Order: sequence, then structure tokens, then C-alpha cells
Amino acid sequence: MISLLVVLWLVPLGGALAAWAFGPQLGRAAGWLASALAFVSFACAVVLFPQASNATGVGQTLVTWIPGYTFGLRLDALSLLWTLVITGVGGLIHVYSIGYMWTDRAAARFFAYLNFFLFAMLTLVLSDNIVGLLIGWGLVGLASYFLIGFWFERPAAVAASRKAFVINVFGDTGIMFAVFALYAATGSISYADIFARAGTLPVGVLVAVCIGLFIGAAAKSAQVPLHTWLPDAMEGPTPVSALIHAATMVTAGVYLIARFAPLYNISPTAQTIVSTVGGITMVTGAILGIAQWDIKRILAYSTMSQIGYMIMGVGVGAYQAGVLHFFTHAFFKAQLFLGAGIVIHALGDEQDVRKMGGLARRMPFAFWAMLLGTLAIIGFPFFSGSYSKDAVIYGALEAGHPLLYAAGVLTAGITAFYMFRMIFVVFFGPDRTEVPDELLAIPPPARAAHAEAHAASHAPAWLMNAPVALLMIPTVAAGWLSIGGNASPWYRYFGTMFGTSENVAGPSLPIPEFASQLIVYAVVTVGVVIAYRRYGAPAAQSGAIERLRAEALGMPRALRRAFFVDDIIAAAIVRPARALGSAIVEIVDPKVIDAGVRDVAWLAGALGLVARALQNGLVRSYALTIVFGAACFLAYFAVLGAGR
Amino acid sequence: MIWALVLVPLVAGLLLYALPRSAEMTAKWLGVAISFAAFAVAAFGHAAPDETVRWLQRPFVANFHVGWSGPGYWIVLLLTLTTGCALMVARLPRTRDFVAQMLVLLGAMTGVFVARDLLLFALFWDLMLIPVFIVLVAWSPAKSSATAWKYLIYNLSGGLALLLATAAFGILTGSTDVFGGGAPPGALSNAASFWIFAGFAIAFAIKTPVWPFHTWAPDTYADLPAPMAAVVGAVQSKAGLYGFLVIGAGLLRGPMQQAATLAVVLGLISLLYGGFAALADDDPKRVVAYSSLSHLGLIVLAIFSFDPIAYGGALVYIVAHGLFSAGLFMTIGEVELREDTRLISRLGGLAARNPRLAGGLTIVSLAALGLPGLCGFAGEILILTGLYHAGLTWAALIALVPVVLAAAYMLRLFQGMMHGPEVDDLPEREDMSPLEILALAPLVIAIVLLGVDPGPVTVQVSTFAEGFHLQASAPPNEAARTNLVVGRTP
Amino acid sequence: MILFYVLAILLIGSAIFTVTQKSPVYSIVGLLANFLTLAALYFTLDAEFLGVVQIVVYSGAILMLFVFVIALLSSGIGPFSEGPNRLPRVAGPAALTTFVAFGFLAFAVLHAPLALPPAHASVSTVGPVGTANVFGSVGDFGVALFTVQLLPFEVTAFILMVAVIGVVLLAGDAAPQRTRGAHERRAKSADREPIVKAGR
Amino acid sequence: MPLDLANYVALSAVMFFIGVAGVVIRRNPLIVLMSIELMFNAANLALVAFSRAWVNNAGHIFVFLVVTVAAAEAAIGLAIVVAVFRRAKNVDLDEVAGMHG
Repeated sequence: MISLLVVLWLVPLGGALAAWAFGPQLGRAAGWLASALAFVSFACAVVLFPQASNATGVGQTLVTWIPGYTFGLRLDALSLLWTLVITGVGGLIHVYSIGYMWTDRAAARFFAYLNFFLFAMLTLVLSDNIVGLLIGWGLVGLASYFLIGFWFERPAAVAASRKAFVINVFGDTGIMFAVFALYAATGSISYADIFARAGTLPVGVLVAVCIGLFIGAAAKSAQVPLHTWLPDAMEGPTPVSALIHAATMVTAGVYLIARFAPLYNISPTAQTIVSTVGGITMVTGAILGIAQWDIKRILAYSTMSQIGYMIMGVGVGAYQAGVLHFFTHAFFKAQLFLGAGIVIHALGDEQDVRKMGGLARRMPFAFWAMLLGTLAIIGFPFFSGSYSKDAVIYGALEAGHPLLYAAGVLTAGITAFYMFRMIFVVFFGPDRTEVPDELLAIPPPARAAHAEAHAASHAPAWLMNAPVALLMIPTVAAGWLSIGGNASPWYRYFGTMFGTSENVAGPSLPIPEFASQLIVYAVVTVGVVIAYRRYGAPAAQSGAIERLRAEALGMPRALRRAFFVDDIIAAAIVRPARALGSAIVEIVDPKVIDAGVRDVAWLAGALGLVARALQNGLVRSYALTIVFGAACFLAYFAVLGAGR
Repeated sequence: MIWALVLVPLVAGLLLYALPRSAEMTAKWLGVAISFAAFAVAAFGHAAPDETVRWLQRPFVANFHVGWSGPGYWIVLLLTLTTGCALMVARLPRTRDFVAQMLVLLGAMTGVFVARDLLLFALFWDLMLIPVFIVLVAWSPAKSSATAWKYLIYNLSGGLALLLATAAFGILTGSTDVFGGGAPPGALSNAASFWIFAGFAIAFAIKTPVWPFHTWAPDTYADLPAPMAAVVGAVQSKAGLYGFLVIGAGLLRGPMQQAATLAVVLGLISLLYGGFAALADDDPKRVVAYSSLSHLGLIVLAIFSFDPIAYGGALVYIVAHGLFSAGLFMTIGEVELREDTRLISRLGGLAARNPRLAGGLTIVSLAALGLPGLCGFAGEILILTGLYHAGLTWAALIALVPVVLAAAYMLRLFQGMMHGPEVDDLPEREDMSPLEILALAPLVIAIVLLGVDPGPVTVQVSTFAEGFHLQASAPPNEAARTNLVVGRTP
Repeated sequence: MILFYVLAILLIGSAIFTVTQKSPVYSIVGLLANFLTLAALYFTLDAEFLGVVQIVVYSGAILMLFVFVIALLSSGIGPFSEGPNRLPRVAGPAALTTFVAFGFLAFAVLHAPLALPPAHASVSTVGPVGTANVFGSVGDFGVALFTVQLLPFEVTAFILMVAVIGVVLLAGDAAPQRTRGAHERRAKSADREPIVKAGR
Repeated sequence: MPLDLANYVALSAVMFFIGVAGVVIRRNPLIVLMSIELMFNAANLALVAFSRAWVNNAGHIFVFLVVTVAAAEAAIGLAIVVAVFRRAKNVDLDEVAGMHG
């Protein structure tokens, strides 16, 4: 059974290597191979479920670098959940990708990257120590980099991939700090040892470690202000956006904080920071989601916002709620992205919602998939999202953060608004696919120039539809696992991991959970209604083209530039760093440091000139030099003699 | 047998000139065979005993004494491996002569890393400059030999300091045969050991290089043909670090600890300086040179932290940096062979036509930027752990900055050459040949293996670090000293 | 004492005459006078053998050599023609340096306790042999030369032999293959490569 | 005023510096060589005088040596003059500056 764990871990790596090395030979078979291997991993995880669904789980030791640096695998309740989602949802997205990448020449490379991502993500969650986690952390960043820059002949994709990677490496340094601080304090890198000695950590170190870890989590999970790579990451193929930049990788930050719950639990300062940043991200993402026209960027900002919820949830200590939101989000966001992918694919890589419209009739399957996903994400009653989101929002209140609670409720409303804005603009109203760009105020370079022969795809439709259809089930039903509070399967599953829900529903809370849910529903309804009035009502649809154009032109600059975060980073960090580098290469090295060396050489040369002038070949001058020397000697002895 | 590792390449290099000038392939494969044979001999001969031949009795004892030290063993493996791989893809005019120079370099550098006598070390130290100088003069693309002179002047200055320090050490203690196992040399006074260490430190700092002695490095790497740049960049720069590790920390720990603050500051400056400079240069070979300045600065920090974990990390990183910088120089060289240019601003979109080349460059550049799971990361995290463990908290924190910089400049290098739209006016060339893949494969395999499990390397260094070191601040024994000082008694 | 001053004046006068004459022939005459005077001075210092040697070797041999060379060179075209003075401003510094050096020497000499012991006061103390000859006599000198100082004496033989060989090699070869102009200029220093290149 | 060693040494010094002046100022190699002979002789005078002062004939031996060397030097020097004259048809010392740096 232990070896099964290694199999579970390494199978995707084998697929990646095979697809990478033999891609041309495998052709389309690469996709099937990769999908099959993903499901093999999933099957292994399912087989291991009975043993692993507790706090200890199953483990396996691998290698030791130096004493205390021992690497191993461990599958416990938390990592099992992630493993199931990664391999399960990942497998479905693999199948979907076969259809999506049907005509792409480099599809084998794509599947190599996808399988490599699975391996990396499994490394991250299966590791029983923080360095192994960091290795997985870096490898998923690499996979993300590869897949964002998959179409590397597009400059925008290249730039986006680089940005994503560099920001994630910045996050890695936070975890690196945590690694060496924890090692210095506890002499080990394994979770078990660290948590066992957590109580002995000095408070300063503890807070610093927690913040370091959170920097890593923030970079990976697109928390403010390290979120700017996520919208850009939508340059990658849509299945990638679904798998990596929505369902799994970006939620690694949630995993990290949940994993280090024993540290965060004893550090209220860190918890406050985490939950506050999560809250800010939640609101920011939602507000920016309103201002997007690219369907994938809308979803990207909604991802950011939803991860904000999760981070807030785990930040306030409501781990079950935060992780539940990850769980449900993985399904409905994958569903949304895959649905959007069907639309984009069908329209020949058109991503601008202004060029869509009325698609509900042309693509009813995509419409229903997107609608179900949207209902789930806005927290419509009885859909999965409502359970998890309500739990997170209420968790904030329980932990004593009324401000965060209010923000969560407000964000739920905004989410409802921009998601239904997308639904209405894309699927209702007149068909605008043929309307010229100028009439819609679409800036020329905004559209993806990748015109690979996707439009004429001949992939069987079921390849893309079946995974979406399968995802509909958990999209609707995943939240039902948590019905029943602490007695529900969900809370019992995590009972050994995080202890039974510490939410002691004390009388001090102003409102009970049920009332809170009603408030959220009300706010959501308001959001939907506003969206309907602006975009969905027959009145709004009659003049849709002009109104969209006016809205695009009238968008506040702060929203268009995403609150200037990118500009600030560029002005404060990127450009000074480049300028410093140029200054070193062009000025300091050649003109300052080398100049010093050159001066020495010049001095030698000057001395040489003087010496050369003496060597004039004239016997008399040599004689005179000798005489001069003799005079000096004489003077020395004369003075010496006189001194005695 | 260890002497054979030194002498066979040296002699073979000189004998190659006896071959007809046209026997290029023969010469090349002979070179490859000798390199890999040396690798095999070194790899399987890790338990070989020391070998000594008497040399000098006066003014001090010096012997032709060679043997393995923990770091030396791994660096010799690295050296022979990179030389073999680099020679496999050597394609340049006058191949026979070039291979000969490479073999001389191989022999001399092996000598540096196996010498167990300070004077012998100094001898090989200067010897290893010569082939590089010759190649810089004769194969440099530039019209002038200015780079060659710059290289020689910088490094010979260091070599001179090294020789003076060696002579002083020998005269004051009576013996230079002092690496492990030899007779205990006489005690040095604190002042004397400090100045002797200063002499060594100058040589090592120039060689490594450490800011501000680094300006020869970018020029040299840029002008050297790729195969030799791979060997010089990968291994010759390690001679300085090896010296710090074995001579500094091993023999002169007292003065080294005195100099630690200065060295840590210079190491930090090197780290940041190299990182920022690498962000801006257009020539990828110079980018690699500046990145080396940055990476090796980290190793300098590690060595001067005197922490066993950092020492393990330093050795891992020494080997790791050798592997990936050799790989970088080789792949950059292959790009240059194909496209007749290597400037980042001129290149672009090569990955579409040369996916295998892009794959190779991907792996080595990822190792260079410290991707977790590859060898660069293993060294980095161990060093950082050690730095923090040793109490150099701020140094450890500042050393995190270049980690981000490395990601930025390595991706800039890689993507600038491989990604983006294809550049139309570049010649369209073949992808990597099987031979070129074969040449890069050992490096890639080593990069991955070392990244997954650096355990064997760290074990070596930990036994080494505690194995021997002379306490320079030991109480001076005047009687013993005057007995040992030959030729200076009145 | 009067003799000394007379000889001194003669010595200095002939030396100045030697150095200042335009024609080497006159200089040789001055030098001859100088050597003879010096020989006389040697006699006053009890160095009779050396006095004789001075006359025989210097006046007889070396000066003859000079005369031969002058004769040899004068037989050709315009001998001793002087080109332009290429150190025109050297005379002042040269005189100054010389004078200063002389001044220091004179200063030292005049401040040194140099007393002259009476003549024939003692026998030579040279060497362990110490034959009771009179100081400066031929016998005294010869004993020292062939016993204690035998090695230097042999060395002089070598010196002379080397000189003979050298002279034969130098002056004995045939006419030169080509004439090297003394004014040949080296390449301008600006043409050469600087050692350290100025930036990239 | 008693006659003492200082007189001889001073005389030697004067004569020596006359020779020096000749070497430095004159451009005729023959006269320069003669000036050198003057310097030799000045040195010899000093040696003889000191030898007399210490009643030690080592000085005499040394003078003998110097005479030999002077003879050799004169022979070689004159040979050089002849050789140079053959090449340059000229015996100006300033013209024989082929060793300039």
C-alpha cells in the first residue's frame, strides 16, 4: 500500500516524460495516455481513501540530504482531498483538452506539461515536509509558466508567463525564509517535528514564519498585491486556466495555510494579516471583475475573489469552511472555464464578450454549463457554492471580524452582479459576432492573435462536453456534504485534522447562521436583479451595442488599469531594477571599476615612458646618471659621516 | 593513479601537436576519451590513497603530494565531466590545437584540485591560466587580445599573491605539505597568519570572482569559445572557492574568521551586483558571467559563515553551479553556431524550429534560476539554511533577493532567445543533433540527480569540514618554530 | 712637500689639458704628461714598482694603442667629425652634478682623520709570508703577488686574454653588411595596443 | 702645513672629477676613453696613497689589477671605436645611440 502512494505520485511524471520525449511519435495518443495516467492516480487515491482519511494517513520516507532534511510522502485527510481534486478534476480536464487541442501541432507537449503539472501538484500536497512542499511549489509554478507561455510565439503569452513565474518565485522566497527559520528553530523540516515543537518557537519567529509562508501563499493564490499575474495568465489555453489557474494550483495557498494551521492557530497576528489580505482580495477581485470584457479575465478575477474567500476562511480559523470552498470552487470554476472554453473554441478564439451575445440559442449546452456554474459561484440556494460561501462568511463573524463579514456579504452581491452580467452579455441579446470592433470600442491589440486552426475543429463534440457534463454533478451537489453542521460527512472527515469545528455558536453572535444565509441570499438577489436590469432586460438588450460601447469608453481609469497595481510594481520595482542593471553594465563596470584597473595600467605605462626617456642611447647621459647616483651615495656617506 | 589524472591529460595535450593538423576528429575524440576516462578513474578511485614524491627540503619542505579531499573529489568529477561533454561538441577552427589546450587545462586544473601541498597548488594554479590565455589570444572572435591580457593580468596578480603567501607560509612553518595527514607545521603568529591569509584571499577573490575583482570574468567568458567557456566558467572559478574552503577554512581559520565580516559584505555586494547586472546585459554569455558573480557570492557567504550546513550547501552549489553554467555555455554556444549571433535582442522564436535545443536550454536555465527540484535549489536552500543557522539572519534575508532576480534574468535570457515571434532574418538551421544531445545529457542527468538527492555530496563535505584544520591561533611554540625555520637562524 | 704641490699642479693641469683639447692627438700629449707626473707621485709614495709599471704600461702600451687608433682612423675620410649635439642642455646639469659630487667627496676627505705615517717606518704587513722586504719595493710586491695574491694575478691573465679575443672579434671582422642609421625611429607608441581595453 | 693623506686623496678626487667631466661632456669617443683612463689613474692614486698610509701592499696589488683592467678596457674600447667608425664613418658618441628605448 505504501508503494501505491509512490505510484500515485510518480505516474503523472512518467506520463509527462513519455509525452515529452516521444511526443511526435505518440501524436493524439499522448492525450489519451496522459488522461489515463491522471485517472490511474485518481484510482490510487481512491484505493488509499480508507487509510488516509484521517490526520495521520499513510507515509513513505524517501531521501535524506543532511540530518533533519529528510524527505518523504504523506497522504492524510487534507492532502487526500487535494489529491482527489487534482487527479479527478485534472483527469476530466485532460479529456476535455484532447478535444480542445485537437488540431494543435504541439498537443503532445501540452499534455506533457499537464501531466507534469499533476506531478508537481501532487509533490506539493503529498510532501510530508516543508522543503518538499517548496519543491512542489516551485514545480507547479514552472508548470504554470510552461502552460501560460504554451503559445510562445505570442509576445503577450511570453510576458505573462514570465510575470507569473517571477512573482511566484518572489512568493517562494517567503517560503524559503520559513524553511530556514523553522529548521534553525526545530532542527527538522518535517511537518510532524515542526508542529510538535511549534509551542517552543519564539513569538517573533513564529509571526515571521507565518508571514513568510503567507507571502508564498499570496503569490501563488493571487492575493493583493501579488495578484496581477493571474489575469495575464489567461493567455494560456483555456483548459490550463481551468485546471491550474482556477481549480487547483491557485488554491495551493489555501492548502498551505490549512497545512500550517497548528502554527497559525497560535499566532493571532498572522491570522489577522491573512484574513485581512484575503478579505481585501475578495473585494478587489470582485470589483475588478465588473470592469472586464474578456470572458476569461472575468473568470480570472472571480477566481481571485473566490480565493480571497478561502484565504479569509482559513485565515480566521474556519479551516473546514475555507477548504470546503476550495472543494466546491474547484468544480464550479472548472465548469465555468470549460464552458467558456467551449464558447471560445466555437467562436475561433474570440474572448471578448462584446463580440458574443445571444449564444444561448446557438450553444445550449455551453449555456447550461455556464449557468449552473454561475449559480453555484454566486451562492444560489442549494447549489454547492452557497454552502461553502455561507460557511466562510459566517466563519468570519464567528471569529470576531464583523468588518470581514460585511465585506464577504457585499462581495457575494458584487459576484452575483458581474457573473450575471457575463451570462446576459454572452448568452442573451443580439448576436454581435459580426459587429466591427470599432462599434464596440475594442482596442485593436486586445484580441488574442492566435489563429491556429481551432475554428475548424473536427474533434468529436463529446470530448469536450462529457467532462463538463460530469462536472455538473459536483457543481450542484458538492456542498451537500456539509449539510448538518458538525455531524455532516465533511466536518467528520476533517474532525481528526482540525478538531471538531471550534465554532462555539455562542449567544454573543448578533445573528444566527440561518439569518446570515438569508442576508446573503438577499444581497445576491439584489446583485442579480441589477445585472438583469442593466444587461438582461429586453429594454437593455435593444440598444446593446451602443450601451456596451458607452460603458467601455466610460469605464473609470482606475478600473481599467486594475487599480494601477501593475503600474506601481513596474514603477517601483521593475524599472528601477532594470535601470540599476543597465547602470552597472554600462557605467559602473566599464567606467568605474575597470577605470581603477586601467589607471594602474596607465601608471605603469607612464613610468615606462619616463624610463624610456632615460634610455636615450646616449653614452653621456648614461654616464651622467651614474655620476648622479655616485653623488647620491657620496651625499649619503658625507651626511652620515657628518652626523657621527 | 591520481598523478595519472594530472599527467596524462597534460602530456596527451602536448603530444596532440604531434598529430597532423588535419586529424581534427582523431584529436577531438581522443580528448573526449581521455576526459571521460579520467572521469571514470576519478569516480571509481575515490578511495585512492595519497601519492607523494619528494620535492624540496629547503628552504622549506614541499612535496609532489596529491590526494583526494572531499570538495576536490567532487570538483574533479565535475571538471572531467564538463570537459568531456564540452569537447564532444567542440566545432571550431584548428580543432587539434584547441583540444590540446583543453587537455592541458584539464590536467592543470585537476592538479589544482588534487594538490595536497601548497606549493604544488600554487604551481598548478598558475599553470591553469596559460591554456586559457592562449585560447583567448588565438581563438577569440575579437580583433585585439585585450581580453586575454586582462584575464592574465588579473589572474596572475592573484597568482603572485598566492605564491608569496605560499612562500611565506613555507618559510614560517617549515613545510607546505600541510593538507591533512602531513607533519604538523609550526605555529604561525596571528599577524603572520593574517597576512598570509590576505595573500591567499586576494588570489581566491580574483579567481572566484568576488566584487570588485570581477570585471575580467564577463569579458573572458564572452570571448572564450563555448567549450572552453563551459569549462572555465564551470570549474576554474571554483578554484577560488575551493581555496577558501580548503586553505582558508582548513588551514587558516583564525584569520579567516577575522575577515569574515568583510567577506560577507563583499559576498552580499557580489550577490546583488551580479543579479542586477545580469538583468541588463544583452550578451547571454555575459549574463551567465554576471549570474555567476551572483551565485558564487552566495557560496562565499556560505564559506564565511563557518556553518556545517552551509558548507554542505556550498559544496552542493559549487558542483551545481558547475553543471548548469557548463550547460548554459554549451547551449548558448550551440545557438551561436547556428545563428551566427548570440545577442538576446537579435534572437527570438528559436523554440519553434529547434525545440530540442530549447528544451536543453530550459533545463539548464531552470537549474540556474534555482528551480526547486534541480541542483541549484538544493545548494541554495542548504546555504540559506546554514546562513540563518549561523546567525547571519540579515545576510540570509538579503540573499533571498537574488533568488527573484535570478528568475527574472534567466527567463529573460531564455525567453529572449527561444520564445517570442520568429525573427525572419536569422538563418534556419537544424535542431540539435544526437551528438549534441548526448553531450548535454550527462549534465542534465547530473543536474536532476543532484537536485533530487545531494546527500552524497553533503556527507563528503561534513566529514571534510571536521576532518582537519590547523588552529592558527594555537599558542606559539617558539622552540619548535626556530627548529623548523631553515636558513633563517643567525 | 713642495714637490707634491708641483706634481699636483702638473697633474691637474695635464688632466684639464687632456679633457679640453679638441684634437685627440693633443689630448694624448696631455695624458702622457699626466701619466708621467703620476708615476712621479707614486715614487713619492714609496711605490717604486708601480711607478715603473705606470710608465711602462700606461705611457708605453696604452697610449701607443691610442696613437695607433688615431692614426688608423685619420687615414680615412674626415675623422672625428662631430654631428649635432643631441644633449645640448646637459652641460649645465652635468657640471652641477659633477661639482656637487666632487663637493661631497671633498667634504668627506677633508673631514676624515687621514694622517700619513712616516716613510720606511715599518715593513709590509701583508700576508703570512711577511718577507722582510721594504714596503713598496719590487721584492715586496713580487712576493705578495706570487704568494698571497696569486689568484688575482692569474685572473688578470684571463682578463687580458678575454680582452684580446674581444678585440679580435670586434675590430677584426669584415666590412659591415649594411649600415644602420642611428636615427631610426621606433613605431609610435600610439600604434600599440593598450593593455586594458577601454570599456566594451 | 704637513703633508698628509688628505692631500693625496683630494688630488685624486680632483683628477677623478676632471675625468668625469670629460666623460660626460665630450663627444669624441677617444677623448672619452682617455678621460676614463684619467679616472682609473685617479683611483689608482688614491689606492697607492691609502696603501702607503696603512703600510699594506694589498693596495699595490689592486692597482696592478686596475692597470690590467684599464689596458683591457682601453683595448676593447678602441676596438669598438674602430668597429663603429667602420659602420658609421663617424665617431661621434651621440650618433651611436642605437640602444635608445
